[in-house]
Amino acid sequence: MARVFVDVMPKPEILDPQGQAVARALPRLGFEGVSAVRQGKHFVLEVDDSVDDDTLTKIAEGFLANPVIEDFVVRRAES
Amino acid sequence: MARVFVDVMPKPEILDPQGQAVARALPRLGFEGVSAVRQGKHFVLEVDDSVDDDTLTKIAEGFLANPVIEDFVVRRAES
Amino acid sequence: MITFPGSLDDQDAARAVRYAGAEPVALWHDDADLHGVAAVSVPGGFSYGDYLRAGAIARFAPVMGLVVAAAERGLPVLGICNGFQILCEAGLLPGALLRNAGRHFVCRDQRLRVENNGTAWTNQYWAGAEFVVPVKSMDGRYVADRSTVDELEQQGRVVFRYAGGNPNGSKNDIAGICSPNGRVVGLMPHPEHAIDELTGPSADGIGMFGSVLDALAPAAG
Amino acid sequence: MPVTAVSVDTVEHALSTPDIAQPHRELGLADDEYARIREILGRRPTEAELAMYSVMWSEHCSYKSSKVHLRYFGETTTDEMRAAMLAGIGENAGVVDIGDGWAVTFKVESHNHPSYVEPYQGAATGIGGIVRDILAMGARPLAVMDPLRFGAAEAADTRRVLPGVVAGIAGYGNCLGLPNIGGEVVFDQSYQGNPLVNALCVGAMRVDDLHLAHASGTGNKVILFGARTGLDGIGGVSVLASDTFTGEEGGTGRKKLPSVQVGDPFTEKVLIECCLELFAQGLVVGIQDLGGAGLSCATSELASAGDGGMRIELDRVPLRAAGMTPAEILSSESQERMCAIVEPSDVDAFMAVCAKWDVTATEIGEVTEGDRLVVTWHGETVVDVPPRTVAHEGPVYERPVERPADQDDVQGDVAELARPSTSDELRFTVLRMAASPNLCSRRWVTEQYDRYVRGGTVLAQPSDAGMIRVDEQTGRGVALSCDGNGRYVRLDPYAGAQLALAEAYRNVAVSGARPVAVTNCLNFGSPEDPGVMWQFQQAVRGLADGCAALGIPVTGGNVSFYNQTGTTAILPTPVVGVLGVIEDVARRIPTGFDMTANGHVLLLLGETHEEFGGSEWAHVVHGHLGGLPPKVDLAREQALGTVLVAAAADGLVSAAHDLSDGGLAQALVEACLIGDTGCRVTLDPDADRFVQLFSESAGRAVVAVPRASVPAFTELCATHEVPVRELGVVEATWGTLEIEGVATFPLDELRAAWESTLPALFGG
Ligand SMILES: Nc1ncnc2c1ncn2[C@@H]1O[C@H](COP(=O)(O)OP(=O)(O)O)[C@@H](O)[C@H]1O
Ligand SMILES: [Mg+2]
Repeated sequence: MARVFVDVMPKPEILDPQGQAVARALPRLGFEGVSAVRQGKHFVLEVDDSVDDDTLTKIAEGFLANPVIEDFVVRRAES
Repeated sequence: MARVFVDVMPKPEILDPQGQAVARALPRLGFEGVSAVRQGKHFVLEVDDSVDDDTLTKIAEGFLANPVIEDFVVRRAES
Repeated sequence: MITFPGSLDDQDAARAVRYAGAEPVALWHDDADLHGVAAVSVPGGFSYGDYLRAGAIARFAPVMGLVVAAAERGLPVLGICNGFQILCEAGLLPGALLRNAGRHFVCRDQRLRVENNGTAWTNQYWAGAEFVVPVKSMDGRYVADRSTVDELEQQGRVVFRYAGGNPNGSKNDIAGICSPNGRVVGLMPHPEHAIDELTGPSADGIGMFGSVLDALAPAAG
Repeated sequence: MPVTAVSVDTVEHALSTPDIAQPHRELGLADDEYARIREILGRRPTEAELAMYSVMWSEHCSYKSSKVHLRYFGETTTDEMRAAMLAGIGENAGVVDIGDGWAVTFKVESHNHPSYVEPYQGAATGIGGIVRDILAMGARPLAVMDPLRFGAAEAADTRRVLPGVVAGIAGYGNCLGLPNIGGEVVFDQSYQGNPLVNALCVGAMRVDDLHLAHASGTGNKVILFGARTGLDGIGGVSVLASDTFTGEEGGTGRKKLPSVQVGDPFTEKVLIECCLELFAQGLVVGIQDLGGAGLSCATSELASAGDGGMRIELDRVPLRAAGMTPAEILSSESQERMCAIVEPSDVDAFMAVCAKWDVTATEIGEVTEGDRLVVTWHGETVVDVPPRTVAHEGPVYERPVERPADQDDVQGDVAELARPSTSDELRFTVLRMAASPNLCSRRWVTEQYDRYVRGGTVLAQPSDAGMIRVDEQTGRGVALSCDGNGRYVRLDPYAGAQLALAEAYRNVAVSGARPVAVTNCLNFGSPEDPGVMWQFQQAVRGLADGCAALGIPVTGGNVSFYNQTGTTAILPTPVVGVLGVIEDVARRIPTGFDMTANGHVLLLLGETHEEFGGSEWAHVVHGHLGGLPPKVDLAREQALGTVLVAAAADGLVSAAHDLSDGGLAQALVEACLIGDTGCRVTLDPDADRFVQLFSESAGRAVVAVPRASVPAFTELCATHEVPVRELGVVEATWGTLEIEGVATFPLDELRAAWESTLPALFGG
């Protein structure tokens, strides 16, 4: 059993209204000094040891992310 | 300038329909061996060095997450 | 007329097909054949809850494999709203649909301009004609990389454009596009909800369903 | 805590340990209530039993403080009123026979506290819950509505709560494919910290397909289907309806859990289709939704409504979380679950349908001889109770009732408020009112709701009433409106409740539908406050007497107490929903004037008096609340309704809009902007202009009538003694609202004022 994290983010050139909304709201709430925010998805997968990095990449790029609009990063939790 | 990651996840006891949907779909796509999936949000913040961890925690728990149903982790990108 | 778990406007699409004078055939997401239908409409809704990404899970449904294959042989396919998102995820149409620029679900009566009346689904309209149909979606912002968008524009594959305001921030006000052969059309607005004045903002949406019947007529006759 | 080895408190164990202390107070049970449970059982309750009684005897489930007053609805309902009622108070939702073989069921419910804690999920699960209520009647849900109340529009917390609530209602309702056809958005500082999120659902079925929740037939199987059971909102019910938000979960060592649930609209959508297919195939003897109090409620209500007992094997329940105790499983409020009673011979077919829809279904027990509800856990009995004592024979309180000391002062407070008198002042006031948070366009909210899905929506926001087609062949349909004005009720609860009824009734009638039935959601403060109890008692009597006067029954509703911040109660807020029937929806009357009404005559129906107590004008301009609310005359409301319905049937009117908050001025502004067509009106030279424009006298409407139809229409009004005054004419050419001698407003100017308020407050 291993734990895997996949972060999926909108590509830099793609408008991210949700991130922008957060960035705009922070000063109103009295938080200064945050110049930019991007919002994406965070997946936590519990996988058998049989599942290799290759498969994980396939899962991420073939399913969890849409490469047309999103980038992704796969990390195994250090145990 | 520093880059900060905030991962917001539904609390373990809280239903996560999105993660469930992904977990249920994977076998159908021919990916075996993933026993559980949870889906949350991944925020990337660009912050001035003036912003300390305290403030980041406040931002995360007061705004990015609703502590009633979500847990969060704040990480600074190692530079 | 395909129904996935979570499809919502399937009955409405079927009604529109009836109004247009054809017989709607219900297809289920895991059907093993297309029951010999002459055209397929992929309806709106929230297939599988749209949980991962709009259309991301539905695209893998067995019936979609058949639709993709049939489309390559020229079967007319219409994707409305969630159906459009599914066709993009399935690669039948380029680009993707993202969260509306306003971040909210938007339901409004929207003016559309017909940019290409040469497709299997728009031949009953005048080029440049404008009509009002409901748009109602959360992820309706059409995006594609520069070259794809240029290609669509140059090849006249932008079928519909939003007129009088862009409800979701779509590139170039794109509301609907088509495949190179004009047989596969996807759009975010809902022509099936503009088939009579009583329940919709106009009756002009019916033209899309009439168009495909015309497009099929020679083949049929 | 350890996943395994949850030591369970069995009945046997309870007998052998009669006097171990139990946390009944933490579970919200009073000492005497706890004593009564021991008396009923002849021993101490097990942990599971205690959890069960505590949720079921909570205010929310047992109506212990309201029961004695709600009886009055029954007492005032005549057989004549009952005639068209197929199911009434006591069932999941009321059911009305609307003709052509159709039965319509509708109900409104509150989800106030969760929506404050987690606006999105709280509101979303509010929609989910009311939809399951309607589904449990055997009906296909057709549409939803959402009467909402928030704190001051400018308040920071309102900026947190409102967008979340609206997005939650949209996210869940849109994903279910149910059109949202109306509701309310009201701002008042008294709802600060205690928003009101009420949700209404309406559904339809063939008259003979009515499914009442009961478990009869010894040997019939109990099947739990839908989502798995998790640790959601454990103890939620008793706690949510009390003045604290965090839950205790039934005496085990588990850390406190959030009493908020997360909804899964996709699972519910599939559950709906699955249930409808099960009904269609006749595979269901009885069915109950799992809402507040989860399995405790479903099993005890099904069993006590049936003719036998019931045995449940709790260890069969599919779980989402490890190590759940019987008490937790029984009180879990996991959403998107239903419980059905099925004949043994139908179980396979039942399971097949569930499999088709990929819905988890599990046989968890059966209907038994005798009259006990027995729950076992791996073979050991953890619950053995008479179900009626859990579901229906909970405590009943005669709470002290006392007219608040300050009631006279409030009613006597008729301060001389400075009024606009010059034309400029009046002009300015019209614009200021149109832009005020309670009167401005709701578009920022309603644009987030799908009103088209299902293809049967004939009228929706911003119309006075929502209207949907029920029968595609005959065109028969229903109209609905929800209304309530807490300020009126504060000034006079009895009259205030009747004014809410009158407005909803009028909203339905102006759409051309004949009002036939009433539902309500009574949002009040703490029942332990005699003043609040008085408001409640007065409101119930006012509403019941009002329904009797109008001859339409209350078919169901919901009570929400403990709506307060600290010890300050909200404005007493009964939300009244009226259902109307229209033989052919093509005959509906639109709210706004449009091009096709150009040249049509504008008539003002009803009488205008100087009535500003609790008015929107006093609130907006002076922040004042005092005096008496407008007078109610239900006979006149009925006459007005009769005229409008008849006129609609005969096609005599091209538009009709009732006068309510903001008076005539606001009604004209709305009618012009909704249809994007102007008009020219002349006020009565012999009466005060300000009073004519802004008074909120009840029983009024403005209608547009084609010149040729004016004689017939005025004739109709005469027959029913409805006062008519010619007001002016629809004027499509100029794009202005002209009030002669006062001002001429370009529609663009009005629209800018009316449309920009909510976007400015809550973002573009
Ligand atoms: N929360 C809401 N959801 C849906 N529709 C709403 C909501 N709030 C207001 N509306 C709609 O906006 C319109 C104006 O609301 P309101 O002024 O309260 O109507 P009325 O005064 O006729 O009761 C109505 O059609 C009402 O149904
Ligand atoms: Mg009204």
